[in-house]
This record gives sequence, structure tokens and C-alpha cells, in this order.
Amino acid sequence: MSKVTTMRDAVGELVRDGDTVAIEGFTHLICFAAGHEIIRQRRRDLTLARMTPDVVYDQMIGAGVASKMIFSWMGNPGVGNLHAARRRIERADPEPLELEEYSHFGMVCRYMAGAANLPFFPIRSYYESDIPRVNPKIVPMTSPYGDGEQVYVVPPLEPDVAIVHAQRADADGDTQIWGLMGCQKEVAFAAHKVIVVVEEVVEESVIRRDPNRTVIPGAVVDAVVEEPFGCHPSFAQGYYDRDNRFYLEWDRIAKEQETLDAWLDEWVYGLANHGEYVEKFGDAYWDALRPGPAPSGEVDYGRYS
Amino acid sequence: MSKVTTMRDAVGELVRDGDTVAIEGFTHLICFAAGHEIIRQRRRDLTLARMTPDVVYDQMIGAGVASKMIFSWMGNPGVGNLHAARRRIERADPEPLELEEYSHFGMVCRYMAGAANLPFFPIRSYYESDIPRVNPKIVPMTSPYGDGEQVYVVPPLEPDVAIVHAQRADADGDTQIWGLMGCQKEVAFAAHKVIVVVEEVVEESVIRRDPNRTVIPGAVVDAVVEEPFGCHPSFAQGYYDRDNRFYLEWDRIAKEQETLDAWLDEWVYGLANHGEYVEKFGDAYWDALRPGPAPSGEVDYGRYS
Amino acid sequence: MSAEGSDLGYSKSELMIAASARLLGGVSNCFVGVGLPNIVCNLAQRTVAPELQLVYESGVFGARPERLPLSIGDPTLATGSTAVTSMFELFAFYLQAGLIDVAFLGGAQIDRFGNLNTTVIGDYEHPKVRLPGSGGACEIAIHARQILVIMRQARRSFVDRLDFRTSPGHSGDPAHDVARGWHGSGPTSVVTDLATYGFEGSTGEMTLRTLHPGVSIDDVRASMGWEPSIAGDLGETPAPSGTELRLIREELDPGGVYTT
Amino acid sequence: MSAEGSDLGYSKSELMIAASARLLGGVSNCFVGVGLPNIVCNLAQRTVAPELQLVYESGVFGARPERLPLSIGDPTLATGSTAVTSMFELFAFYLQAGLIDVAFLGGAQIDRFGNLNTTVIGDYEHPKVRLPGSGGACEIAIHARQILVIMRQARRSFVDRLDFRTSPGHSGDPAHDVARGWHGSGPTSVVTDLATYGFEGSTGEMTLRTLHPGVSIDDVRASMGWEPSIAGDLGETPAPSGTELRLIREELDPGGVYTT
Repeated sequence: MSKVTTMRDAVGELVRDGDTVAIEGFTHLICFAAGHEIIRQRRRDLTLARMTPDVVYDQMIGAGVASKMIFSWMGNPGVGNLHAARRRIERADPEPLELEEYSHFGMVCRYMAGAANLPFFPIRSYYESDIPRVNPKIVPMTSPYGDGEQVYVVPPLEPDVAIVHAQRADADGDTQIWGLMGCQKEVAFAAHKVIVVVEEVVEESVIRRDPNRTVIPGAVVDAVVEEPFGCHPSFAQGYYDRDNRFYLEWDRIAKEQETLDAWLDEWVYGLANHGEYVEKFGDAYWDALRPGPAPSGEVDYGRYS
Repeated sequence: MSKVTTMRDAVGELVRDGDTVAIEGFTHLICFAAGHEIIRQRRRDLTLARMTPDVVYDQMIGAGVASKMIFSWMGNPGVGNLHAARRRIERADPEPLELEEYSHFGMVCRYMAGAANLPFFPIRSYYESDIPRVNPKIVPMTSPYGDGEQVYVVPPLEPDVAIVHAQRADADGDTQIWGLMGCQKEVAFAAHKVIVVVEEVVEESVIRRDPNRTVIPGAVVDAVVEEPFGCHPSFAQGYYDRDNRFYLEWDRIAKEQETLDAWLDEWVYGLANHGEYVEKFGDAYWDALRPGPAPSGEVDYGRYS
Repeated sequence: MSAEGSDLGYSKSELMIAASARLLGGVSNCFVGVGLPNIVCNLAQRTVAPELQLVYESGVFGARPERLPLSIGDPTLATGSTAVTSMFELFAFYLQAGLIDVAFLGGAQIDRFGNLNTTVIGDYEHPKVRLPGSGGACEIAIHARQILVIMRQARRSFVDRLDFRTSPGHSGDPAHDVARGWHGSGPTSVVTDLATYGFEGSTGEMTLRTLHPGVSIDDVRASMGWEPSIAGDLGETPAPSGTELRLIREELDPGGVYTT
Repeated sequence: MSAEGSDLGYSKSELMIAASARLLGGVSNCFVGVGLPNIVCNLAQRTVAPELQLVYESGVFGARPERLPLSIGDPTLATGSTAVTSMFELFAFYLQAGLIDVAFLGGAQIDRFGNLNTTVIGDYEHPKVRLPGSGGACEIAIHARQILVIMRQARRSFVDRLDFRTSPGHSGDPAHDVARGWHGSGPTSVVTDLATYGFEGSTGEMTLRTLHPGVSIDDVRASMGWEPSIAGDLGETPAPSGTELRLIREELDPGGVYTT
């Protein structure tokens, strides 16, 4: 049965105050549209999990939806800092932001443990680093084989809600991604509820033609939202480019809470949904972000009847 | 630089007496051609690792190349037993065959630990089973988080040589697979040396058109062998079907060592290479195994210049 | 499963298939094996469980086989499926994570608590018969929410004591079974060529639920290694319906490979 | 890295790039960062390391970017690469497995043993400046066979004592460093806007190797928080060659984004 719904309904029904929410994406497929809808619906006290909190989390933190962040790298990639987040961390302005931090590999393995229903995941990292000193969840252990091998373990991370952007999915949520994968698959399997947001909802037959490209099965998906340009200013491989202009602009916008609030008023609270956001930019703007063609070529699965 | 070579040279240079060798493949992409070449070159005292030892391992065991098997399920899928292996296990005829056994998940995780350079891998299996009683390498442990969670751990498995069949690779060994994946990726990363055998060696440009389809990077590949129909009687998705006739026939052939030896004389020792094996069947035979077309369709990666 | 006729207008295999398929009512996904279980799942999809998703141990989801698969790794399963995944993801993200509702298991030996042996007959070090081994059965028995067992019944297979416990069933102590905290509730039904069995909540013991038409309690006793507990409301296994037989014979196994 | 002119016919950035690229002679693969390291790797590919494979932390192998990537996740990196992999596989199968030869790291603070701080300035609980954090740096420092550090040099960044150790360098006890048994041999070179440094085998301490043209030892001393050890054969950093400058200016960064 179809799981296709609107972003308003998906967020309204699945994201609750106090939830741990992961809007993942490693520079690629970052669902800004979902972040904006969460701001618009004025969720509060969220714990935001993500390997690389960037502009969308700075927007959410600046809007006051979050009280804690679980992460491994925070910044405006290629540009600089997250000013809203830093105000809260360095000056509790307007309120504190609790941090729980790992390295990239530690975060990935937390999702892996969550996805695989493991009570812990062992990794070879954190040796002689201060990170475990400030995060008691990162625990040293010795290999049970008596070979003296030392590892650290991280606990499973099972977000209440994972929001994963992808190029396409069918109505049941069978989801296909190409280009950078990040940990979209792991976070979807680790989460209790999953919202898949796509550039295009396609016929099941499109998915069935290339089953090896399916990254997330409908079996773990609760809602499917079609939101073209839903990653802007990040990108969707083959659909549109990263809008670097905005990443630079955000550096200026976020420097002061006033300019940040004004931006939220104009671009989030002032708009009913992402459709209006897309309209506000206008077709010419989006056309300029479209890449040229680079087709994958086909493979043959063979018909065995 | 090109790693393309012949099966004779790949096996001759990379497989040594006493090695642990894994010819993986879960019903799909099982490299019989490599097994036959190992028999032809009369390797001895090999430890054969694989989740699902089937006909090709029964042939190798019947030919006397192996002294030990590491596995999770042995049989002739959909047909019955491995008679040569059973003669050695049940009656040490003509000599014993040492066994080290796991469950499927245990074997997969041994490869995972090997691929990821982990001293152990935790899994939730083996509870109240007799398997750990007969395999001391499967060890119980308690979660370091003091939550009392019990798991078992398995040690890394790093074969000396992994032989992986695939549909296609470029000359450097960048390898692409579609259809059933088995643990082809994990065993390739876990092994010290990797031989990739393909239906077709393709231009690097074919691989670069669809980088998400690359399962094994050239960085871990030592030799690339082009061996069309190299999986027969197993199958290569989109290239040819499983030849069930032979699986049924093997049940008869392997029942007696005499008929097995006669088969080896005719189909392995009596032939210089897999090319002659393919010729011996004749074109009509192969045509009958070809499936109809089932194209994957294309995706667009986008050109960003 | 060997072919055999019957004067009841259907074969024992057809009865076993129909009886098993009815156990899948409302189930959302199922770990499919080859042979009978494959036909059982496909029959259930067309009758009591239209939403049933077929998951194959080989890593295939939402398969739409265009022919009767010869193995769980038949190429017809991958073509046109909704997803193909690695073995690691199949076992870790699906099975171990508790996403599998029902799985079919069988074995050379089963005991009264549904423990299964697929490893050896005789001593492990010096086996009389070396069997295939666990495959995925050990973890499937632990993690699939429900285990359905389909087996031919005989004294040598329904044994008082297993030669080797490959896959755990009930422990005999229901309190312990709950304390294990597994996703799986273990074996819930056993369908044989003679009868169907459930497992009693208070003991976790296999209990005779229905006798197939023409089968007596003595026939059952004669073909198992322990004195079976018998349900108070012991009944007869309903014969396959005309629709079930038509589906089996015309759509699912027209060649009669598994069912005649 | 901010732009700055120079009267030597090349910029400090160009000198740092050329000096760093020469360190990659014969290297087979390299974990690439954005900005200078990206240009360094591309220059090395065209000069001293034609076989150099560029590996991006975002999971891209054998990238052939058609434009200067704006981030390590730029879409131009995936298109036309030889492989794109998940973050788990990148960190587990490549980095942790010891397949990465060289990685570039930098930081807000470095100490004499090459330990790096990218987490906080000041107290962790009440930071003066909150920095990005580890990202992959902690495990990269441990597993990449060689670490090259490119940093601007100043007293606040070359410190006697780190505020926070994000990524381990040498311990100060070479015997201990060997006993750790890591794939990585830790930082091997540091290239700054003033000089280049190596690490002494007997102490694991950063050692001044060459001064950039026009830079004095006092300039260097004035911009670090400890008394530097100086190589016996202290030399001058060779200026970028005409070929190197042409490649940087015409092919790698025609816009002069990172190098003018």
C-alpha cells in the first residue's frame, strides 16, 4: 500500500518533541526541506544526531528546536563555522546546547550497531585521544581471544526518526541512491521510524528493473515524501548541484541571531511548504543548478522464465 | 597497469600448497574454472573456506587438493549430498578431511572481521546450540556496557587467496557485480591475495560510468582473468543460467571415486584450460543456457564541470 | 520430497502445503526455503496472505519468480525483485534486527521441544551420516519471530534425543524461554505427512493438533520416538480446497516436481 | 587559507603546495582533503606521483574531478570515479584495514610530537572557541601509514601543550610508538608558511628541516610555543619550479581561489 504523503503530515505524525532525529547525508542528499518543516512546526527539545552537522542543523539550532547534538564534525563545509551552534555552546546564548561527540567512524559504527541489533560495535580508534575522556560511552575493551588486542566499543544509536533523502523511491518506500552514500542505509535500518524524501516517486517497475541499486527496502520505511529540490542548498547527484552561494551567505546570516531570525521569517515561517520555497527562487535559478548528462549505462539481469 | 593474466598463471603464481583458499559465491558466481585449474596444477593440503561448499569443492576434495574445510553449509543445492566430501568425513576414504564449521552468519562475520581488520566480530547467534561445543573459536562474551547482553564472537578469517567471479572488471581489477552478492566483497577485502575472474574485461570507462556498481576496487586485486562461462555449472546473472542437469549428474558421478576420477580425467586433466572445456560443450549448449534480456535501465550521475 | 499418489484426490504433499499455507494468514514477510516451503509461501500469497513479502536467504526481497526456483539462489529470483542485498546485511540488518516474521526450518532430527539437528547423525567426531550443517538455521531459529517446521515423520527423525543440536527450539522451561529475550518465539507449528502439531505454552512441548484424513493416533505414535502429548480438541486436518489444489497444480508446480 | 602576494614570483601558498607535493613521490594512494591538500595531490599526480590514486573521505575512489572540488563531497568527485562506497566500508575496509598510504591533517593546535587539536580552544566544558571536532581525523591519524600536516604557523597554533588531543601523533617515546602496533607511523612531515619539519626517529619530535626563502630561524622561533629542534643539515625550501607554478596557475587553481 502507498506510503506517499506530504512533508507536513510526515513530520506532523512521526516527529515528536523530545525525539532523537537524524537528518543524515554526507554533503550529499541532506534534506533541508525536512529541517525547515520541523522548524515550521516548532518542534522543541530535539536531540539532533548526524555525522556532519552543517547549515541545516545550524538553522534548526538557531530556531530553537534542539537541546542536544550527537555528532562527529560540525561546520559549514568549505566555508567555516556554525555560528548559531557556537553561540549556544560557547555562551549558552540563548540557551545551552548539550554535546555528545565521536569521530566519523565512531558515529558510523553507532548506526551499524543500531541497524544490526548489536549491543556494541568494536573499532580501532580513540587510542591516546582525549575524546573518550569527554565521552564515557566510548569504552575500551580487550579482545576475548586473549591476544591482547585492544579496541574501543561504541553503543548502538537508534534514532526515533531518521529522515533520509534519496533520488527516487516507489510508493512503498523501496529507495534507490547513487553518488555519495554517506550512512543513509545504516541510519534507516537503525531508526525506529523512517521518512524517505525523494526527488521523484517512481513506479515500482523502475525499482524492480535494477534491484541491486535499492539501498533501503520499503519494509523499514514509514513515509515517502516527494520533494523536488528538497536538498537545496546541498545537492542530489544527477539532479542539481550544490548551491555554494548559499553556504557562503549563511556564514553572514548566522553571525547574528537577528539576521538569522529574519531569514527564518522570510524563508521558513513565511512559506507554507517547500513548494513555495522552490517557487520563490524561480525556474531560472534551478535551471542554473542543473548538471549536464552523465548516463550510467545499463546492465542486463537476464530474463529467466 | 594491467593485471590481466591467464587462469594458469594466476593460480600458478598466487595459490600455493597449504594455502587457505576461498572460492566464494552464494549459488551465484561460483568460479568452477578456478577450482578446475587448481586441480589441474595438483595443489595439495589446501584449506578450503566457503559459506556453502558445493559441487566445485566436492570436485576439489575428490581430486585430493584439500585437507581441511571451513564452512557453514555443505551440499549439492536442490539435489542432495557431497559424496566425495562425505566419504572422507565419514570413512576417512581415502583420507580424513578436517572440518571447522560455523553458521552462515558466523562465516559472513569472520570475513567482515578480516576485511575490517577487527580482532573479533560480535553476533547474536549460537545460543543453546551445540556448534560452539565443537568449535572452540566461537566464544561467548558479555557486552562491555554492563547491560548483561550476551553475544558470541567469531575471529577474523583472512584467506591467503580469495577467488571471486564477477560479471565484469577493468584491467586494474575494479570489479562490478549485479544479482546475488553473497559475500564476494567481504572475502575480497579479507584475503591477502585476490584473483578476480570475469565474464568480460571491460574498458575503465565502462566502470567509471557507474561507480556505485563497483563492488571490489582494483586496489585490493592482484590478478584479473577473463574466463567466459567460468562459473558453469553455476550461473552469472544476465549471462547464463544455472545448468541444473550437471548438478543432478554430479550426484551420480561422485557416488563412486572411480566415476569421479573418470570425470576428472575427461573434463579437467584431459583439458588444457577452461577454453577447451567451453569448446567441448559446443556453442549450441551455451546458447541454450542464455537468458532473455532484462535491462536495468540507466541513471544519470550528472556532469559537473 | 518424493512423489507419491493418494486415493483422496490429493497427495500428502498437497495436504502438507495447504495446511502450512493456512498458517501464514496475515503474516507480512517470510524467509523462504526451496521445495515445499517455496510453494507454501506462494500459495499463501494467493490465498490467506496477499501482502506476504517473500525474503530469500540468498539476499532477495520482493521476488517475483517467473518460474519455479530450483534453489534459493535461482537467477529468476533476483531479476525483477525490489532489492538484492549482501549476505551480511541480510543476516545483520534483517534477521538479527528482528524484521523477519516467519521462517521455515526442517531437519534430519527434531525433538519434542522443536530443537533441530541438521549437522550429524551419530557422534560429531565420527559421524554415521554427515549432514549439511547449520547454514543460516541456527540464527534463523533464534531471530525469526515464528518458526514453522515441515518434515516427513518417522521414528528416526522424531527422536527423544538429538544427536546434535544445530538450531535451538524451546528449552522445556517456558520461563527460561521468555528470559532469553530473543525476537523469536521459536517453533509454533510442525506439519508432517501424518499430522499437524502445535507447542503447548505451559511446557513448550510439541502437541498433536490434527490428524490428516485416514491417519490414526497409533500411526502417529508408531512414527515418533516419544509419547506425544495430544490436544484436548484433537481434530482432523482439513483437506485442501478446490482452489488450493487448482493453484498448486496449475500455477505453482504444474510439473508436479514437489507435489505429485 | 587566505590569499597573499609575494615578491618572490610565487605566493606562500604556492610554495607550501610545491613543497608538500614533492613529499608524495612514489605514493600509491592518498586520503585527500579540500583546499590546499586537494591541489597538492593533483600537483603530485602530474609531477612526482603519476600513479597516485585520490581517495576522498566521502567514499570516492579514483576521482577525476572536472572542476576544482568545493568540498570533499563535491558531486564532480563521484561522477566518473572508479568506485563510490559507504562510509562504513571506507573507514572499516580501507582506512582501518591499512590500505591508505598518506593522509593530510591540520588543526587549530599542534604540539612538538605532532598531536593535533581540532576540538576546542580552552576548557572542553566551557570552550573559548568550539572547533569542528574530530571528523575522521582521530582514526586517520592512527591508520594512515603516513600523516602530512599542512598548517599556517603561529604561537597560538604551534603550542607547547594542546588544549585537547583530538588525534594522536608521536608519544615522545619511540619505543612506545612501535609497541602500539598501529598501521600508521604518525606524522612524518609538517609544511607551514615559514618552513618544513620532519620528525626525529630517536625522539619523535618535530625538527626544523628547511626554511622557506627569506625566512630566518628567529622568524620561526617567534611563531611557535616551544624551542624547536633544528636539523644538522638545515637547508632552504626549494622554490616552486616553473612547471609546478604553471600547473598550479593554469590547471589546478586557475581562479587562484587557494593559491594567490
